[in-house]
Amino acid sequence: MSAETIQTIIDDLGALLLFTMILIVAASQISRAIYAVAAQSLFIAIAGAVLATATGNVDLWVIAGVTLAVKATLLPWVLHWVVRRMNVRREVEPVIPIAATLVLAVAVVVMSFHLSASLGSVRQAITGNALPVGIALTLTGVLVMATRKTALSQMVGLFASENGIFFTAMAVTQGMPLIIEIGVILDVILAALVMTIMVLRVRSTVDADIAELDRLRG
Amino acid sequence: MLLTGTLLMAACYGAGALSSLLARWSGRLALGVGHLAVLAGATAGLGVSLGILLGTPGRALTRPLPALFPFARLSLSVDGLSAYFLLVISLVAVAAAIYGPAYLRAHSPDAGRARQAAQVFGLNVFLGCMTFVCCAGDALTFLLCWEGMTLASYVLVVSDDRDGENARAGLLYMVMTHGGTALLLVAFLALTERAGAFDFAALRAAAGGLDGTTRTTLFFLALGGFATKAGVVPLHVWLPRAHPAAPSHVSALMSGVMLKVAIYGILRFAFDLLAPVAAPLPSSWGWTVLVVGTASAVLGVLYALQQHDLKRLLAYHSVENVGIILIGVGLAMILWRREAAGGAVATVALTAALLHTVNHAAFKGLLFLAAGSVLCRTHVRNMEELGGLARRMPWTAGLFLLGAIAISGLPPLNGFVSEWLTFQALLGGASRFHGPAGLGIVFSAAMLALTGGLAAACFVKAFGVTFLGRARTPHAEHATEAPPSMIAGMVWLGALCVALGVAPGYAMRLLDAPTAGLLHGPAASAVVTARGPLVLSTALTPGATDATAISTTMLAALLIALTAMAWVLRRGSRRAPSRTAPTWTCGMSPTARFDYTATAFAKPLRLVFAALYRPRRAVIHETAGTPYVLRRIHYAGEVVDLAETQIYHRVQRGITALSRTIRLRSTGRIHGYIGFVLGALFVALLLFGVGQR
Amino acid sequence: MTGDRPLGLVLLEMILLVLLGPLVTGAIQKLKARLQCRQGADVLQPYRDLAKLLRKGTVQADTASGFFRSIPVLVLAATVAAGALVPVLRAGPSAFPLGDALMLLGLLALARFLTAVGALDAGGAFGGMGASREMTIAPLVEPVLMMVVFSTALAAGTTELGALAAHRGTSWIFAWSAADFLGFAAMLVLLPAETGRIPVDNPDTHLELTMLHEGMLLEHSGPGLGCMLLASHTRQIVTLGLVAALFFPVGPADGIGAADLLLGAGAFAAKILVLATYLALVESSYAKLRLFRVPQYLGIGFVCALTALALRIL
Amino acid sequence: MAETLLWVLPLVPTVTALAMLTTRKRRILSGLDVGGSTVLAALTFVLAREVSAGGPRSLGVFRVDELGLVFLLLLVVLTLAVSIYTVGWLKQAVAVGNMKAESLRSYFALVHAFVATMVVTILADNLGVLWIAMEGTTITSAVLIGYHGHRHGLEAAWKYIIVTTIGISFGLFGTVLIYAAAADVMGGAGAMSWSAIMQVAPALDPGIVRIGFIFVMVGYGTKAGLAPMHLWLPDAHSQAPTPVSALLSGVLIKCALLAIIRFQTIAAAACGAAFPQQVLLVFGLISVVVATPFILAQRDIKRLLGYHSVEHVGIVVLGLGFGGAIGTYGALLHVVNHGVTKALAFFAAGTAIARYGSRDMRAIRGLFAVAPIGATFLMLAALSLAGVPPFSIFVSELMVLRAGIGHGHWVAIAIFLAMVVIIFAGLLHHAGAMVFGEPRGAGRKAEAWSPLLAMLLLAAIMVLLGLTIPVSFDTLLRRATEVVVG
Repeated sequence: MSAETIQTIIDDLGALLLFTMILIVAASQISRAIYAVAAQSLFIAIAGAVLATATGNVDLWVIAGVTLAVKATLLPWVLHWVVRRMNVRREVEPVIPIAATLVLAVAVVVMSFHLSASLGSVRQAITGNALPVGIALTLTGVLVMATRKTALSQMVGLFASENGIFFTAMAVTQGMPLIIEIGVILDVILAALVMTIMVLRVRSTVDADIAELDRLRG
Repeated sequence: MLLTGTLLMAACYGAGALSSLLARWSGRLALGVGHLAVLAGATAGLGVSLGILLGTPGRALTRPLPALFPFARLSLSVDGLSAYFLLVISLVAVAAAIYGPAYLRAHSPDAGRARQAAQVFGLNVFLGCMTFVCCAGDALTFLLCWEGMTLASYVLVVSDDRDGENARAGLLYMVMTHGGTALLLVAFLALTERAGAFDFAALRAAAGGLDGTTRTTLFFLALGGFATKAGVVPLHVWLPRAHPAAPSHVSALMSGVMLKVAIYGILRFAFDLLAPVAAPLPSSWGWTVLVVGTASAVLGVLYALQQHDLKRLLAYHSVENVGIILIGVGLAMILWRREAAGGAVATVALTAALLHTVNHAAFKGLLFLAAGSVLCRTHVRNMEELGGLARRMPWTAGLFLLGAIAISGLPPLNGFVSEWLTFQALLGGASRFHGPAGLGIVFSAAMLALTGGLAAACFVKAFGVTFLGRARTPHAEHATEAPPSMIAGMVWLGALCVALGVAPGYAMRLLDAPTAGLLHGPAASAVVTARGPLVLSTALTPGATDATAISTTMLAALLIALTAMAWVLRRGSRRAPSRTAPTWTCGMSPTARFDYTATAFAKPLRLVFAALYRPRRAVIHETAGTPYVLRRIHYAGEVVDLAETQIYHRVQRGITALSRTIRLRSTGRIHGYIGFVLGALFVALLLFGVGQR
Repeated sequence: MTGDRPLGLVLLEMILLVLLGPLVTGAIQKLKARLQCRQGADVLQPYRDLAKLLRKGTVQADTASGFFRSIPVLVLAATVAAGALVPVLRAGPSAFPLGDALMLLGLLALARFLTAVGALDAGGAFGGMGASREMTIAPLVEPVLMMVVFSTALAAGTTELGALAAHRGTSWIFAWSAADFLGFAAMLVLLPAETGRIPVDNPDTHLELTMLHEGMLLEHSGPGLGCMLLASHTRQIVTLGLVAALFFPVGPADGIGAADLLLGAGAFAAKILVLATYLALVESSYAKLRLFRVPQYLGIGFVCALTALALRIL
Repeated sequence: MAETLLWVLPLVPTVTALAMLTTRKRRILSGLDVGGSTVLAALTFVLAREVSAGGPRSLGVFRVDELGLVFLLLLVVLTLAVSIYTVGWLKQAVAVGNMKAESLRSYFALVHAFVATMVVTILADNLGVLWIAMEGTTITSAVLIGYHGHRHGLEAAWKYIIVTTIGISFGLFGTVLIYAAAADVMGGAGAMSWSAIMQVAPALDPGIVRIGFIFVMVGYGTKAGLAPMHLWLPDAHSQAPTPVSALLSGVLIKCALLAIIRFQTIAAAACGAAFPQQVLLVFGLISVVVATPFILAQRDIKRLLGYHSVEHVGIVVLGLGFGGAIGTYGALLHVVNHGVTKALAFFAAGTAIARYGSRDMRAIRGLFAVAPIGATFLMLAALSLAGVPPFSIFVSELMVLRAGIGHGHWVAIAIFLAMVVIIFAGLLHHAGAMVFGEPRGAGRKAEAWSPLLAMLLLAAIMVLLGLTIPVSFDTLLRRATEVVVG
């Protein structure tokens, strides 16, 4: 495939990712958000595969596989399991109205594209629109964390923003070192586990959502 | 060789500081050894300073210190000015060393060993740092010792006893002086960064190239820092709280000496480090110093008048006397290199300031020590609860009276001499400046006269209410004379007051090195004692050198002779009977309630100066049901320091309230946390990222 | 120009002042009496009082401390020593400098300080009241006195009274500058305050509401009281002498002969008489002011002195 | 020799941690704890001598230069002190039931795992490894923070792990960008190695590096506790067990600072020194200012110390922002000084808390009367934190001030000094209220020796560094400064 086609494909995938991101932001039920983030991870795996075929970089195949296994399958499953485990409050509880969050998300997207437009020579370092999309995904993911009350939706947001980073990392023309990617993914898994344990522990000791504890202040 | 003497001094104080470890085994031992070390260090200091002051007045002796910090060469440098202040410090330190141990034992016999160790340690470090501030040859040594001085005195202030009052006083003291030090830091560092080195020689060289505004800015920064330490109005509020809180011999050191170290800093900075080459100082410097000095003198004594806490009263008088010193300093700044040829008024002004420095050290030290021996015998600082002590503590009373006469600037004691010189300098300045400037100078002379009168009134009150009349409370009833070692310490300072008052001409020799070295002009003794050491003479007009001349020595002789004659008259005829009877109180049997209280004594002046005091006054009528039957009338009146209430309390309340509200605003919600991170990134990207190639 | 007034002459003048002090008081009393259409006591009455007091025994308050006995001695010594600083017979700086105007004021302040301390010693309410009031007035008087002194000193270039008088020479009112007039006016305002007379103080009564100085003497008796009285007489004449030296010509500075001394003595007597008459007039034509009106009254003097200075400097 | 040490050093705490899992006895655990720390310290000093003799060494993804060595020395010294402190602290904590005797080994193991991750962070030359290790510190320390298991601890741990994970995911993004820029110049191989990037740094595309540095600054800045990303810090540092608080405040945030410094050098080479300095200056000032009100109106002593860390990190960053040799030197010196002093402060506070059974400063009164030595240490730490000579922080603040004045940042200097004085007032007010006055609610039982020993060690370093800077240490700092400013 030629570089142009790669770029167009990456750009289209980026558009899809942004779409899933909007779904995550707009999701009113936690489970839908989880599905959206799984789909997002899936697209990223696809992007990895595309880039792998294009550049013939074997590492990217591995990364795509790991992403598929971990982020598109394992973590969503864990989240679902937790949701089932503590069978209350399936719906996300936004801090500010979802519409406002959407507006903010749009602002973020605009900003990130404006930002990368201000850089001339991104395109030979990072393929296509991967950088603005990545920035947009990362920031929007954090935006979701900032505007959701329940711990689970915060974890969802975290994974979404990680996805943004992964997308950009894959799109770096030279490809990332495999070992680093693996390490990063392992860290993500560990963090997810620790968080899950904490959530369940708080749920079991004091019957509350850990994200709503706010006794420590000032 | 003399500088080895300074190192010996350092060794003594260091050993004293270490001796605080002896408290592990015996507090008494630690106290004794520690104060012995102070005595030794002070003696060494006396030796060094006298050696330099009486030696040939030449350039400064410098000596490098071990290179502790890679970025700065540390060094000692002792010139006339340093030696003179070293002398002042050591003179009072001797008294403190003699007085201290007995006082600490008598005042707080139940003090834990930890406290005694802290006191010994603090005292030695305090003195060591003070001496080395004066001997510092570079900015870093100066600053380190400066802060060490503050820290040690803070330890001493809070170490005295365990009630929260001292902790608060110490806090205020520490915070204000720390703020001052911040200003000093900027002033010094601005110079060092230009000079590329820390030692004073380099700073002088660097200051040569400064432009006028920078020079003046730096001076005012430094002035702010030093004035905070010197307790200049309105930066004085820490002083009347911290000084009384310390043990009395430390109060003597703080009031008598530590403030002088700040004066040293001002002189060093203005005349030596920052002075333009062969040109007069910017006139704004001198006038500012003169004005704040006059204000401090008047306001200090006015507030002192309304104090009933003996030591706090003395502390306010320190504000006053620092003001008097600053009047001289400011005048010297104004006149330096501005006079016509042959004029030496700047020298007279500086001489007056320096002489008043040592004088104030002597009598204020004496007064604090006397107040201390009252305190350690009665454990009362409020003079309304004292009285009648003159018959129970005759030595203390007599020495206090001596100090009172001296501080009131009355002949033939030392206070009068330096104030006389200040007056002469002011008149000389006035005759140099025609127009408003001269009038301003004369006005500050009038204010100085007012200050003297008020000080006299204040000490009539202090002495009379504390020592005369009847004992008002059992505390005073059962007081006994202080132990001999404490009296010895006081006698040393008292003798100093008398000597400096009766034969000041001989002390002028010591002032030659600092005056000549600082002003590069005629030396003090050449100007003031032109007609021999027995006569002080000045001239208001250039040309004539000794138009006005006094001789306190002759006057003292005359007074003694007249006293002898008057005593003959007083004895009257042998046959006449002499009996005692109760005081006349219109026929009632006199009790302690008939004695005039301090409040009553100061009341007329409080009313006269009500506009300045804005006294608080609360009268509560307790009626029995109907407003026509009065049960009781409560009266509460107090005079509070306006600078404190109007400035500091407001600032403090403002900051505290602000931070309280900010803290209460913070909700411990994690969303906020994340939001802040996101916002920070967003703003940072917009600020630094976008559109900058 | 040293050596105009040898030490002997200075001491002679001092003794003269001490001896004439009571006479001035007597004269003022007599003048007052006459002005009030009374016969009045003899001019020499103060001497008789002194002589009597010095012969009497003493009654001392049982609460008084050891200082109390020595207070009158010190007060008298300080006041008389102040007398040594006033040129009486002849102008010019003294051969051996004792002190100047500031020293004179200082010595008077010392006397006042000791008097006040003595008043508090006995521990009665009257003494305290007197001391408190005295020490309230004094700080207000001193700066004004200082400024008057300065206003002339700035012209003469010295604060030494002899030299000041010499500088004034034999010039008389016609040679006065405006500053001199204002300064003299300020001095006239201050005189009653400094000599303890109406409208500031009332020397004739022991009524506690009016008295300042007398209240402080309440506990002194016999020779002690005598010393105190002598001291206040001396203080009065010294103050008058100060005014005379500041504003009136003193006898010729160059003459040596007895004739010149007599001339100087005569001039001095005349000046003192004039001022005494002024005091008597004021005392018999004014009422005593309330204590808290006094600052206002002294304010007049302050303004006069300040204006005098301004005129002198500007 | 040195190269072997590079991979031995991370192993030491790891092995210690594993060994700890084999026993339950407190004494043995403490012994292992102290032993492991001692070995680590000893090896580090050997490494330091090697490096001072032979310059930087590198092995695979690991590399040690003088810059890292400064942080490494701080780490091992504090670890040793913490181990000594833990002996006595643990005895008391178990006695009152703060720590469950059966679960001690996991605690010890976690502490050493935490230390291991920090060692890797410092030694990492590969920026990716740096990131991984940083996330590792987050995870281990999060568990430690929540260790007590009560709701406050868990709340703090949750806030900590979420916020810092977000932060360093930004850091990862920045790393990716820098990598992209570097790989674009030098090809993929080794484009993650900091030393390799530094070779080509001037050729990097400034635009991407700029964005990358901003991401890193905010990301690792979150971990370093810079305002306004600092909000998690007081919670975490106040809820963690005291020894862990000391490590968090003393070392961990410094590791994040090291990461920032590494990227700063790249950014300075690529976009000119002015840009990173500008960013650092702004964040430093914000931190110093934001910390002030919370210090003044604080009641919880450990939160007070936490906010103090915010202030002092701000001062370090300020020094970096003033830049130049002096500023950087001062910043590095301040890193060490603050680490030592803050650990001492946490130790002293911990003993006071244990004595009074409360973290509320209004409950702690008259400490000097009941525990003179501990009270003296607390007072010393407070004074040093407030920047009073002859304690170490004064010297480093002096250097920072010099840099600022030298470069003429008058406004920044004014704000900085004003805040320092106000904070001084607040801190001394709190400390004075705790130390002086009449003791309430505390028995006068003897002070345990091991905490005192640990505090003595740190206080000695603190005063020593306040009175002089030893030549060897000075050369180390100078070389480290050269690493940063070239």
